[in-house]
Amino acid sequence: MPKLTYRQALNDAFSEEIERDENVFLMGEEVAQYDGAYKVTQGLWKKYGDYRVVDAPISEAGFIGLGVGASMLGLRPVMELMFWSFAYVAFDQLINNAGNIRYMSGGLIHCPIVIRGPANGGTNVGATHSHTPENFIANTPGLKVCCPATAADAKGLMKTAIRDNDPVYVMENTLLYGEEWEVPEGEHLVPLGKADVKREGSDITFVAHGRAVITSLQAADILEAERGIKAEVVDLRSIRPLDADTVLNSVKKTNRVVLVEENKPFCGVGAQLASMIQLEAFDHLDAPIQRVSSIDAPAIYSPPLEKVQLPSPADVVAAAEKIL
Amino acid sequence: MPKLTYRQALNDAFSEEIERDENVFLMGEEVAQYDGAYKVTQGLWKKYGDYRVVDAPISEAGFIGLGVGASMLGLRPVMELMFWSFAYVAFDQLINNAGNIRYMSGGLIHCPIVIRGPANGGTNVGATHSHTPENFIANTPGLKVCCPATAADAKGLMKTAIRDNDPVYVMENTLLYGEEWEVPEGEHLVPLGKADVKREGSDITFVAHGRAVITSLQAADILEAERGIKAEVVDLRSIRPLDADTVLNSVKKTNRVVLVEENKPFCGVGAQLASMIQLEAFDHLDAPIQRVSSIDAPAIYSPPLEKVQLPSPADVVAAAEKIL
Amino acid sequence: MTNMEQAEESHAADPINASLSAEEKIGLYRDMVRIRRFEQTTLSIYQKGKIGGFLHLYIGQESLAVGAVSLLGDTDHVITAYRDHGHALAVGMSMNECMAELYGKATGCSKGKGGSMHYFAPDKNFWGGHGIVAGQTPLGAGLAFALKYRKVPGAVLCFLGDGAINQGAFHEALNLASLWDLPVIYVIENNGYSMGTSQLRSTAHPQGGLAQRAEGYGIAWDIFPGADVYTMRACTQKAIDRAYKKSRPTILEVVTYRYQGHSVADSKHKDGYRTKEEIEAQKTLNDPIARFKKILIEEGVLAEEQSKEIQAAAKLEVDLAVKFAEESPFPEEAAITEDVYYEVDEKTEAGRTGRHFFN
Amino acid sequence: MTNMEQAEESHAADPINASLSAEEKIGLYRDMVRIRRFEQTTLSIYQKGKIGGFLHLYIGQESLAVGAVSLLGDTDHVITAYRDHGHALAVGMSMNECMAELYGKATGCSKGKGGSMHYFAPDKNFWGGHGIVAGQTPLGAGLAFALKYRKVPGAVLCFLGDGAINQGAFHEALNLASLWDLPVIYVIENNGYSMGTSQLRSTAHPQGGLAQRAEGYGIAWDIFPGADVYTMRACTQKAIDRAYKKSRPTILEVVTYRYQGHSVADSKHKDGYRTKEEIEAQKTLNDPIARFKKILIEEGVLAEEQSKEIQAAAKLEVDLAVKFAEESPFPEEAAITEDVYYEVDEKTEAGRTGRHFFN
Ligand SMILES: Cc1ncc(C[n+]2csc(CCOP(=O)(O)OP(=O)(O)O)c2C)c(N)n1
Ligand SMILES: Cc1ncc(C[n+]2csc(CCOP(=O)(O)OP(=O)(O)O)c2C)c(N)n1
Ligand SMILES: [Mg+2]
Ligand SMILES: [Mg+2]
Repeated sequence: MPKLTYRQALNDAFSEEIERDENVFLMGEEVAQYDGAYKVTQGLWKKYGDYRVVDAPISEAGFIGLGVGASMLGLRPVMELMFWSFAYVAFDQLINNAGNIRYMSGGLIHCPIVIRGPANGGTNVGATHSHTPENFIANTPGLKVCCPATAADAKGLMKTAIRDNDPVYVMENTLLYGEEWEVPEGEHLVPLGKADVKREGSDITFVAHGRAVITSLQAADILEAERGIKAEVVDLRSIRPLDADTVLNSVKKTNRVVLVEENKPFCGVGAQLASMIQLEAFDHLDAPIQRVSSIDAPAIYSPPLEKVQLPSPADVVAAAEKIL
Repeated sequence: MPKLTYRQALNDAFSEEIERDENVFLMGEEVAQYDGAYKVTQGLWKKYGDYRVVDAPISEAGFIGLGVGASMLGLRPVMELMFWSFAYVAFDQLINNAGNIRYMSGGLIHCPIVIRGPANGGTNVGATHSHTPENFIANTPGLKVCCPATAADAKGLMKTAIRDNDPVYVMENTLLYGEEWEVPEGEHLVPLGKADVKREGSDITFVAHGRAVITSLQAADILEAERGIKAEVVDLRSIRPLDADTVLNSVKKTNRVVLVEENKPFCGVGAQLASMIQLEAFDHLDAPIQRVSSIDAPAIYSPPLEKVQLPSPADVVAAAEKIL
Repeated sequence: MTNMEQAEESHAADPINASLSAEEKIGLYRDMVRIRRFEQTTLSIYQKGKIGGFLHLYIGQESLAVGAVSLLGDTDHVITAYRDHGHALAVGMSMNECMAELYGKATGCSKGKGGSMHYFAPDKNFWGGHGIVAGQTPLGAGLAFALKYRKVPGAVLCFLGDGAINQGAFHEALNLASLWDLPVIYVIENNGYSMGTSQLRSTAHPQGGLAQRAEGYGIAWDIFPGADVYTMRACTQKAIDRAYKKSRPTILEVVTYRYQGHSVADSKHKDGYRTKEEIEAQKTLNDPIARFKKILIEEGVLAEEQSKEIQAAAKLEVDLAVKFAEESPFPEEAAITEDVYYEVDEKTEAGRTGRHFFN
Repeated sequence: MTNMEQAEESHAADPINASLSAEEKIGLYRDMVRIRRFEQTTLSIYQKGKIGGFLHLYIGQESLAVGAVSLLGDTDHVITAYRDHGHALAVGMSMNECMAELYGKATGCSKGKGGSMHYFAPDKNFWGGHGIVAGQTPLGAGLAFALKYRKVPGAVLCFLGDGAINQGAFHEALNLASLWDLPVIYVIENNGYSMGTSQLRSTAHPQGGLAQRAEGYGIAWDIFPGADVYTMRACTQKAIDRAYKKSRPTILEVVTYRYQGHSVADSKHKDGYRTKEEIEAQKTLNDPIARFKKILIEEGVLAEEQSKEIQAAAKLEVDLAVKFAEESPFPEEAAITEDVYYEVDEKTEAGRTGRHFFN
């Protein structure tokens, strides 16, 4: 299998879907002539032109709302938020318009829209630019949200998101854009609602999403190397819909679980998972579920401290050791 | 003790704080000349005039941002969102401005602002008008949030919120505005971060906030009357800061817990509580923690179904019975 | 109060009106009567406690929705705010489905899920019914974007209130509409108040009126009194032509008045933020239905008798709608989690994969 | 590109400039030089990998911050966006604290917590440094509201970019500022681009320029070239007078240019979205520092030798700041959860009640 960057895998997903369906278009700030602030849409404007790849002014409420309106008429807008952090100036559009209109119309309308962009800390851009709102989105019935951790998943989930008939919010990660993974050639789709066991193990389960999956895999390597402990790493991939079965089956096998995320802890995704696991696998738990989240403060700028603030492999190992 | 409505108790809190501190002013849509959409500010404009009670245009991002700016200079704005549902058009102001500015300035600035209004379903106004974002706020370090369930708490928490030097978001409930409770005369302050055991019990713990407290109390009455089971009802009052001790102590006493909220379930407040309780009282739990939340869909309009969608005493009883 | 005098030239002879058949004229009249009667009945059932929630009545503004919508063809679209009953009936939604929606019945246009503020009829190119002030304005631009993307000639009418123009989303939508040449027409239904706040207390604007803010975006605009349905049609048609011929947006400010409170629970609307005299003067001078009736009688198109029949028919239609609504069932409890996700409802592979609901 | 010719009348004789002492004039020059030198050095340390994150350079725009801020007194306030180093130095923040902030050091102005985009100095009436485009604009209105509330005569300068004017929050702030007579001055630093997007591709606006949108709110406005610090001062002073005398807002559009990319990572700024020739022409014709130097030499206020000394002093100051920053410690790990809550930091009763952090 060829190796591709996460960035290139997304770019391929866009190309393929633009070619496949004339209703698909990309829109966002600097996505066209500038090739994207993070070059994720590189070359697409040149190839597909103004009609399919549209630069927007700095008006997230305006253009996201426009995208929702266009999707009601059957277009399939793929809207970039340059950072998911900017979602908060378009939050009404994201939640009330895209999230509620199907329901409030009694199912007469649906919005096949994708909203995407990076949502992560770790790049020294401070608190305003480091939000990870997957928990806010997953809280909202009517919306779907996924957080790919590898290039293959990025491509496969993005293509699925574009074809899905509900609003799907894809949260990427600037720290992964330049990383390479093997990506299957040809049509590659990854379903929403299907977790991926990225590493098999029998002693403890790590559940993670987004870059926290990479962190968890590193932690698993450390545990194996240093103590011979086999951790299973479940990558949720999509948060809503959620593959509860894969999570619960792993817990039932290992009886110990650490939930790893870059979200803030209070009502983060880990909170929901903990609540679900203790309810549905109560008797299988040999120890309390541990959570590793970002340290509970706004994202700090200072580079070495920001590293500390985000979950590290050592943090995951330490959490695991509490229950091993 | 005299009985007051929740509405009047809030109104008294405003009067008292306006009189006490010249930096306190009220602002919001229809709060002044109209006496408030829900009459919570009745008579205050007449009494205190344009200077202290200010009508704002329909520009939540604008006037909430203005309030944050004014608070940086030491004013103490008490801003009404006619519904907390409208927070989403001012979400950047609520999260990034009020929530992050102290941190990003290394503690040089603080924002003594209160943002308040009703956040609840149950009044047949549909999904756009029935949001309960306390979990989003509590997820955000830098912000505080409380949800008073009685008139006395409404008054006491509001006065504390106004005097607090951090941003405090107060979520009221239109269904409670007209209800009466005893309210202590004279200065009455309720601290943030202190839960209230609204009913003592030994067999099971219900943890709730806002109107779900009332629901839980009714459920406790039913359980006692029908089965002689004594449920303890812990009213969180404030979600962040959170009185973890009171919750954990109750659980350690009863060994069984039902978390009740009108939030949506995924990453609702109950998720965070479940995650905390299983971690910190693992060995004290005789059964999985149960959660009762709103049924997981946008708020339905249809009056009888909206009642079903929200947690009822019967729902709480049913959840309790699973673990009794 | 309103920005301009309601005294005005007649637009009866404008081609768009002159070409109307007698039947079509009576149709306009009938639609206004039907809307008013529908609204009056909803008020009374609300007062009887048969329905709840919010109820924002359109009484006094009927000529705006009816006049504008009467100009539309198959590829034109409509979207509005929460004061949406008039627009819904004007686009051809039935009283039954609209009334049943207020009752929260399964037979409602949104199966009882949306309520008064959230009516929809995509089959009639009617996209709601939006509860968040100005929330519909970017969506309207999006509908227009879709027309343009698909190279379908057409126009979008996006209605909003005078108070809505101060929301940021509207401003953003205007810039996009102008920048991208979108065929969208923003119709500001200026009834002088946003809830209990007069325009003077909410909105800084140029001499020419609210719509003149359009100049800030290089958008064409017009302001005119809306009580006369001919005027409404004539002035709106110009904007539609602009949309079709130049794919350019327009802002129309239409001066109008609401007779009732902001919503049913508005104790201050009489001798609170406005005087009884002001309301009465508007009813006397500017009632859309009375004015059009007079014109049609003068034109010899309508007879008093026929007008009575139309009134009676409307009353009957509403009464039947009430009966229909009252006899309709509420949704099943299972309906609460239907219509959340398309893929789940349609039982697709995607809808069956993973957990979608979390109770 | 820019909206207007940079050829312009001289404002040297305007009272606000004529009254400047030689020392004050040299002070203006020195401040511009200091800002440029600071910025150039940050660019080079960024390129050496010593700092990261974002770095939005102000080079080419120095006359705007320096000219405007030079007019302010004790009760005037400043707030801006993420391109904030120029404003920070102009209000009197030290190079040490600014440089250390870029390094993320505990000695930084925000203790290393805010970074390049989030500088603050409330003691100098400087309220940031805001990363979300236009997010500072309602806050600026709020500062002005507080002045008015406290009955303190004063003005607020709220800087923003040309791209920022399309955000809804700005529109809402304008309406409030006009409606409530707030003494706030919105200074649009129009450098012709928002990232890689020219004004033409982002902004529909009237003939007169971006600032003319002010008319939609009944706000006074002006547009002028900003390269000459005298012009900047003269035109801004009029707005300050309006704030003081009438408590009325103003929108100023100041035509300027940034020499560097949008941020340091902007490969397309030369011969991508703009040509090398365009950049060179701006540097040659409109460089704020070169222009002012020439004027001051012509005025006999400054000698070439002195200019060199100023340059050298600025260089030394920056070099020392780099040394200071490099030798400063990073914050302790415990600092991560400090400065989140006032009540916790101050160890008040409130701060000790309940759990505030959740790891
Ligand atoms: C963002 C938002 N803020 C406030 C409200 C509450 N609200 C509903 S309608 C209304 C007044 C709107 O007035 P206007 O736009 O003039 O329309 P009209 O009601 O007169 O038709 C307000 C404040 C809301 N629905 N959404
Ligand atoms: C709401 C929001 N959207 C997008 C961005 C990303 N962004 C940062 S600066 C910028 C361009 C702003 O241009 P302009 O306002 O002209 O200011 P300049 O950078 O030229 O000083 C963009 C798109 C942001 N920070 N906030
Ligand atoms: Mg109105
Ligand atoms: Mg710019």
